[in-house]
Amino acid sequence: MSYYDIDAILTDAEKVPCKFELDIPELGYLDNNPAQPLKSGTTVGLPLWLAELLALANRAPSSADEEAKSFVSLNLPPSLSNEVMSALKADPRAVPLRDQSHNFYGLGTRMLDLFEEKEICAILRRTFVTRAADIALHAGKAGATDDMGIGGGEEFLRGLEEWERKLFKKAHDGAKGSKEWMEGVKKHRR
Amino acid sequence: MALSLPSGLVPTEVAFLCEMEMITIVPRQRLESIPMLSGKTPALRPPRRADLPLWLALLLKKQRRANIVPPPWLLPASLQEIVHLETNYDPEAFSPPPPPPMRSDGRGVARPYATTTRSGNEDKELILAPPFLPSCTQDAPSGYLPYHWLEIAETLLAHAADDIPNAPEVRALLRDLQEVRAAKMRASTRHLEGGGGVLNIRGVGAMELAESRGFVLGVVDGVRKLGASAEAGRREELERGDDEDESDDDMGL
Amino acid sequence: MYGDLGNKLVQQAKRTQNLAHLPPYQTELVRAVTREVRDLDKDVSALLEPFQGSFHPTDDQAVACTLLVNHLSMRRNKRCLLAYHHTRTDRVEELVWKGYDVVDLAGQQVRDGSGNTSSASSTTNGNGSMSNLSPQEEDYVRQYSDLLAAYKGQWTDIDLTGSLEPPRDLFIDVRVLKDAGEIQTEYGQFYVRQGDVERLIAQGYLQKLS
Amino acid sequence: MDIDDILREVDPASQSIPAETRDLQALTRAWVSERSSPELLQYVHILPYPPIAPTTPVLTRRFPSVYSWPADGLFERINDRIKQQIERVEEMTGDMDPKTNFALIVIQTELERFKYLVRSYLRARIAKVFEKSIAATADLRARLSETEQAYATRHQALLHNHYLSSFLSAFPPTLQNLNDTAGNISMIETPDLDTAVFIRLLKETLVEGHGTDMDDDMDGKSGDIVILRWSDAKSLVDSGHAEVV
Repeated sequence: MSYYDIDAILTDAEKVPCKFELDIPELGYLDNNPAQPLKSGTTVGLPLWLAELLALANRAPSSADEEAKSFVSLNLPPSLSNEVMSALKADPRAVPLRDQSHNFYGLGTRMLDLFEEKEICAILRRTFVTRAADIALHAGKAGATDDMGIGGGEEFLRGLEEWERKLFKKAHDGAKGSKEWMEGVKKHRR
Repeated sequence: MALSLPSGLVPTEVAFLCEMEMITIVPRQRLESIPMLSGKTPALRPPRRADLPLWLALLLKKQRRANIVPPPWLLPASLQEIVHLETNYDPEAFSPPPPPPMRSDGRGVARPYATTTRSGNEDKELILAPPFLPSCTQDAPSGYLPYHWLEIAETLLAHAADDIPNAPEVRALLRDLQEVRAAKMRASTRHLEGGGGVLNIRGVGAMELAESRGFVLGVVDGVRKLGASAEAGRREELERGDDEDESDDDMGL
Repeated sequence: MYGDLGNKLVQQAKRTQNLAHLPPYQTELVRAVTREVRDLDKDVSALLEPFQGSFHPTDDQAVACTLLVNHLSMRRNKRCLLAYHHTRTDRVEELVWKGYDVVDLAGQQVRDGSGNTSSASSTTNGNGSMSNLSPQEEDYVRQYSDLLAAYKGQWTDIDLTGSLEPPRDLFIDVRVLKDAGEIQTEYGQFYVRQGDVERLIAQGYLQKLS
Repeated sequence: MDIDDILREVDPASQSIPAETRDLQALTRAWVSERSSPELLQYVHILPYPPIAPTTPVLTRRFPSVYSWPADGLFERINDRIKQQIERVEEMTGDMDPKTNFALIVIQTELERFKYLVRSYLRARIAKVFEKSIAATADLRARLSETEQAYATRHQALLHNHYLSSFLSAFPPTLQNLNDTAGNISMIETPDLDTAVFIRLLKETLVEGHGTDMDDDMDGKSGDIVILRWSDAKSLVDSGHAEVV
């Protein structure tokens, strides 16, 4: 991951559910309630940049026989819920991923780092590759006709999350570059 | 940011590279040797043929100072053979690239085209590859598409169509080739999901590569990132397996 | 919440990546995020004060957690600010490579019609004219231009800032249509350097042959 | 037929490739590699060592001693030749003989091609220097030419000063550095060495690649074009068994 990468930073702002494991007087504002202490057991949606390290930081055990615990325990975000996974399993193309999260796969890889979820991992990979084939088709067409808007191109782009948009752009630029070169050569024909 | 180009050569750069391919010409005028940066050009004496880099051959052609001898693989019969190969032989693989050109070392041994270089005290061989192999000269084999096939063919059709026998048929055969090979390129993405470590696409051409590079590598990298946790888990298990094997050995001792 | 303003900056940076021009510098937003960092730092000092330098995370886990949250928020804001500025300097450098100098860049307005001409958020530079660059960015352009000039000087024959399009058609065939003074009509057809005759072609003296 | 031509045609060994041509081959390969690899490459690892050939031009040839950029001399050599060729063009320009004129067209066209190659190569390197704050690590610094090193250092200082004057100096002192590696993200950027690349095999060789579900190996033939991770390709490229395409 790159420190200055804008997409990585935006992915870091995606929220995940966190359950606090202790009372914290100063942090009521995280639950939109600055006047009150944040109670143990409260679940708050926190951005990854905060959630991940709060979950990973071991607070020191208060007595010798107590095990080290985290400040918060994490849960999977709604975009990786069972419902979404079932829908993707049924038909990867039918889900507008961008509505789930602008950084759907970015968030997914971060969560897979934290949770051992083999099935989610497999579903995400299959989804990515299946949809990539679709992206290649649309982008190739758009690149060769030099038109993004026609044939539902814009509509198609709207449903793509960030990784997919980048992939679309690469496929589009490749098709366009090769077409432009070809036309440039042919212009010289007598 | 000093460079706003994507990683990997784009089509215009590939075309530039292809212009370094050697091609055979028949001079129509005498021309003395020219001291170029990359070495002296051969003196041109009509009708003796000579091999020159494509960009220079085109310059001579445009000035009607020379005609171009199309490479044997670009003749209709050869292209028909390749179309047949592409469609009937293997539905997935590209037709094979030309065999590496060899030449005699004067002592009875056939050797690949290479340059000997020296680093420190040892001689090191630099094996040549396109565009520095004679894969588009009159001596090139027919029935094989070289790495820069599409760029060479299109460029020659654009600037030297009158030197190519039956140019309309050549054009039509090239369209067929482009189509059947594009389908193969698309199909190769199916193998990318597999998550293996090596994928061989022998026979692919430079322009085909330039067009698909960003997308193909994007998919490979995406699959890797999505599978990173699974891969790490697999490696841990492997290591643990190795450790167990070792401890078994220890017990055996 | 802490970090929300920083996020706005990063969204600005994301937008900048997709624009042809450089949008106005977000002076107010940068100031606000910087202020947030200072406030968080003060909070840390205030939280630690009662402990007189002998704070043990074990003894007070709620404080330890609050400190961690503050610390992470500061680091997050730092990353957002750096990424925002980094994206802009990246773009500025690209423009300097293309030959723009500080006068071009500082005088640059939001030119394209689609972009909102948000002159309200533009900064006013020393001369009173509106600029999309911050005064610090203007300095940066000057220093970077000097650096680039020094580096370029090592490769005088190459013209390092020249085109990255592969050269083609350096010379072209032209047909002379009317007498253009120095070019005589004696031969009727010439092979000349394209760059040298572009104007004559545009003016109709010469015709380019394919 | 000129005797030179006859000699060239019967000359058995590869040495018949003139030194100048070999330099173009080396430069071209360096350019393609640098344009196609995810990380800044250490050196132009093809090192033409010109024997005295009949085509030896009237140039002072500097023999390479160290095997790294730019000490191998390739760029100095090419730069020198470009300079001389420009001088030649200037001399020839006065001569209006149509025959000379065509030679001039050829020479100038080739000159532009060389200038473009060197320019694109250097720009591809500089872009990588800027993207990744290479000045920060000694290993990466060692891959730069002296000029590039000076440039990288100065650039890093300019950037840091710019950040300081824009906002960073208002931060608590401990947060003013740009080399923080604490937490789960390092500020020092490194290229992703597992990025996939295309390589062409130049010799028969075993190709091993790490994959997500399994690690593969393959008996590679000369001319194979293979997709694999850069981390797996690098050793093949360094040893001359493969080139990046």
